[in-house]
Amino acid sequence: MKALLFFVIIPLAAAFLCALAGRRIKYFSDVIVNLSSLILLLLALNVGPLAAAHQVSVYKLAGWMPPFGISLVLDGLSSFMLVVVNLVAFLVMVYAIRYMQEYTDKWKFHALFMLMLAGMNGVVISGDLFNLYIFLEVASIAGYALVAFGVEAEDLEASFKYAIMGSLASIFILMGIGLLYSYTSTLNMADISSVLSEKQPGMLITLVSVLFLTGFGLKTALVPFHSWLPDAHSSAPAPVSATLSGVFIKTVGVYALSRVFFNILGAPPKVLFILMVLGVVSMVVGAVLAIVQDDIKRMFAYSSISQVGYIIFALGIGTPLAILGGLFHLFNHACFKSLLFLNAGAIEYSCGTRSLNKLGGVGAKMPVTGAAGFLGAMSISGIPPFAGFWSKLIIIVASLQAGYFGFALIAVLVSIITLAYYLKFQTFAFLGRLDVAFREIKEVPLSMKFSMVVLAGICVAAGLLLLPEFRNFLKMASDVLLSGAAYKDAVFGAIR
Amino acid sequence: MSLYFLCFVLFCVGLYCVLRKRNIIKIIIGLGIIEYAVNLFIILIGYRTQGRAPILDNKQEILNMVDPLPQAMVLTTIVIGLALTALVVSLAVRIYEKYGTFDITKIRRLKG
Amino acid sequence: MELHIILLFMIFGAIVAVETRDLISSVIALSAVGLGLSLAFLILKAPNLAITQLVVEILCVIILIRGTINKDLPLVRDGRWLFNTIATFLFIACFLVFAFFALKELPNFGEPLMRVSQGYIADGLAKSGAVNLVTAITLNFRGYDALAEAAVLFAGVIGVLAVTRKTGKSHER
Amino acid sequence: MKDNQKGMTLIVKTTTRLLFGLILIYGIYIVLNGHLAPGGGFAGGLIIALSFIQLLLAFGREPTLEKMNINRSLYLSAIGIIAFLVSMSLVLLGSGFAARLIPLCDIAVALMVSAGIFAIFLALILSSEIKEGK
Repeated sequence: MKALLFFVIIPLAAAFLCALAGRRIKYFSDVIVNLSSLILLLLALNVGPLAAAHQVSVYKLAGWMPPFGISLVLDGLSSFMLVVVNLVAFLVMVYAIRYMQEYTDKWKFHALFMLMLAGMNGVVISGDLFNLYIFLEVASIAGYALVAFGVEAEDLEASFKYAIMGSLASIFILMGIGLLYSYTSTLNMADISSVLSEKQPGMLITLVSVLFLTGFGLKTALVPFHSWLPDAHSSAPAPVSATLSGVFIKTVGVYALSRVFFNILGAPPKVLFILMVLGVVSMVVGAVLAIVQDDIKRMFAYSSISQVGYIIFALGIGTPLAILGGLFHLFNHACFKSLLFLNAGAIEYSCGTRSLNKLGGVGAKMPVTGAAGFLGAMSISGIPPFAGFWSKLIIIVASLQAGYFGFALIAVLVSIITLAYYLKFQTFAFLGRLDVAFREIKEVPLSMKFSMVVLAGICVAAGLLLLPEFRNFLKMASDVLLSGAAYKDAVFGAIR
Repeated sequence: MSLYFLCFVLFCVGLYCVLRKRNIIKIIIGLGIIEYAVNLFIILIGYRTQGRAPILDNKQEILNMVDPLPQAMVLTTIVIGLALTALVVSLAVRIYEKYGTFDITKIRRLKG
Repeated sequence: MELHIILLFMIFGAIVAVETRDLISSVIALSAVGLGLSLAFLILKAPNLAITQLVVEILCVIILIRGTINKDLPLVRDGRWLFNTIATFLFIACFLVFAFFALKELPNFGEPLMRVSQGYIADGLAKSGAVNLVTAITLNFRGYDALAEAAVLFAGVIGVLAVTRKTGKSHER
Repeated sequence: MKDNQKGMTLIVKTTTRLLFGLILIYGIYIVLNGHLAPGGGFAGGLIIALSFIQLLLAFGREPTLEKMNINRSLYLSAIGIIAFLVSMSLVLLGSGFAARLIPLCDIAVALMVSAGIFAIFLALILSSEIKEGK
């Protein structure tokens, strides 16, 4: 299982090489970064069958036994997340070849992006709680800097807000880790879980849960803690927003949250209920606020809050079907939200504005962008043949099965609101009369088209993941969450 | 126990500063205070009464040594704190250049 | 006992840092808190950390003072100020009361469980070859952490360099 | 004469001249003895960086910038971290000579930290140039 370590080493090496030679040699950083993200994608696709064969495989770093050393754990959930993260990262990198051309010092962008990717991969494969925290910080700090990459006043403001909220979240998480360490005297996740299972649950675990919920909730931008997300995700350059919204909040937020609560703390029912409520609230608030936005990227950012609400809601229900639906929605959302942000970036690249009131009729001039945007918007708002429909359907059916009729009704209503604001986006941006100012606009360059077309293709085809042949990909991931505290036995079994 | 609680009080002083102050530099200072509190807390939980520093000596028997693992953890978090402080201060300096103020209630170009 | 005094000193310093009007004094009060932390590390038998904390403290103060050339803002108490402050205090009080009861479940001060760490102490030297156990842990047993830590610092360096660029877009395609 | 106008007063400059070497050597000592005594690559690297920062604060930025600009220190920092990455990957992938690599790792970290921190500092003072000019 040495391959796992390369998920961290390759992006780190790429980032450091960019810093070393990116300024001197002109296209060096482009080549290095695209090459390494391609390698990572291939590795991620390769590692999936391995996870299927072994259920759980553990790599002991430098040969130390897990409670003493750090172990990397590959199970269904991490291989699923690896595929999502590296797929989006690769496509975003291809897109950024031309898009980031207009920014100065592109190699800094590349280095920071690779550090962020290393952080996300590190979070996903780590089997050690403190190690997870550090990689979360690697990803976050690179993320704060990337949000401010345009160095305009708005970017800096958004980045500052994000940095303060994000580091507050990290500190809460660190406090939780410290308390858990004192209580269990170990840092390995499986080991913590096995120590906790021998003790009576008390006030301390509640305090730890509160700290983790606040911390990861801030990182995920669940509703009481969401204020930073619309600013940060709309001010960043388009490739960065696509990554932040598409995979970042899911890796450091949803993945870490579910790993901690399901596999370490053993999915306590109270926490699940809170997650469900938070999910529903995020769903509603995000959707309602998205309607009134004029800025395209801001609308998408609020839509992210709403859609992540769906995922958290599904995880909170906690039945097998719901978790499957939640993870499927996570995959879909990663694809269509990054597609939509790239699309907004393409519109901004050609037209120079993101305001819905000023745009109009762009679809005629930019057919590929228009078509991709249409597919993404239809998929996210849950129109039948597309992937988004199936994942929302599963979540709603699961909540009906579990007996939460009210929440299911809200989910349906929110889906309708979602359709409404995406139709607004379609009509105002692509359809209608072409403004005089945009007579001269051209379709975006090839590399940008390529990413959008591939992502649109995935949006259409992702529904096939539910077919029995491909279903295992999702099934393995949801099994890990479902097994709850049995995770420790699987990991200990794999060590021996 | 009382030490742990005092550590939490320090944590809350910093939290109050971050939540309620309007000056960017004050917010950064508040974050620094919170970080100190957490670092101190992690070291406190690893302390052993009458313990020795975790540096081995060939001549002496190893007995009663404080827990070295929290120290390794805090070494890492101090570094993270430094990187974060540097980044946030540079953001603050740039914000001052653009807006001419450190007041977060006036730095409101983004709405919603 | 001396730890209590240092902690009270730190809390006092923190309150001064939070409440004082002058930004430079505030930064200096923060550095006093950091000094207290460094002393506490020494008493808690963590000399590695004491050195690192002291050095980082100096650096943080230098960096912060670079950022605080101007004066502090006057305090404005508008309508919602009182409400927000009371809400914050209530929230913090709840948190502290809750923490007070939760902390009782931790092992007592001075008696850590040390399930894992016992292993490091028992054969750290034999397995890693470093006399300083903290170095042995950071660079050997948990070397992966050190790698990530270096990556964090490097991300900070590149981040600062990226943020302090004069212009973001060059307007040429 | 020109030398006296830049930077701080003569007293500070003289003290800095005397102290600079001592602090630098102390930093190097801490780096090299990281596995025996308290300290290690990180603290030592910071002390080295601080010695240069003191030089910069005392003598003003022009003489320093001639010797060391941001790009050059970033370059050094990148070399340090690549060396660290390579040696650490060797350790993590389980090659036998892990123990012997610890001092090397310390030196690489120290190089990376000192150059990186110096780059941060240079970037910060250069960006506040406009503000002081006002």
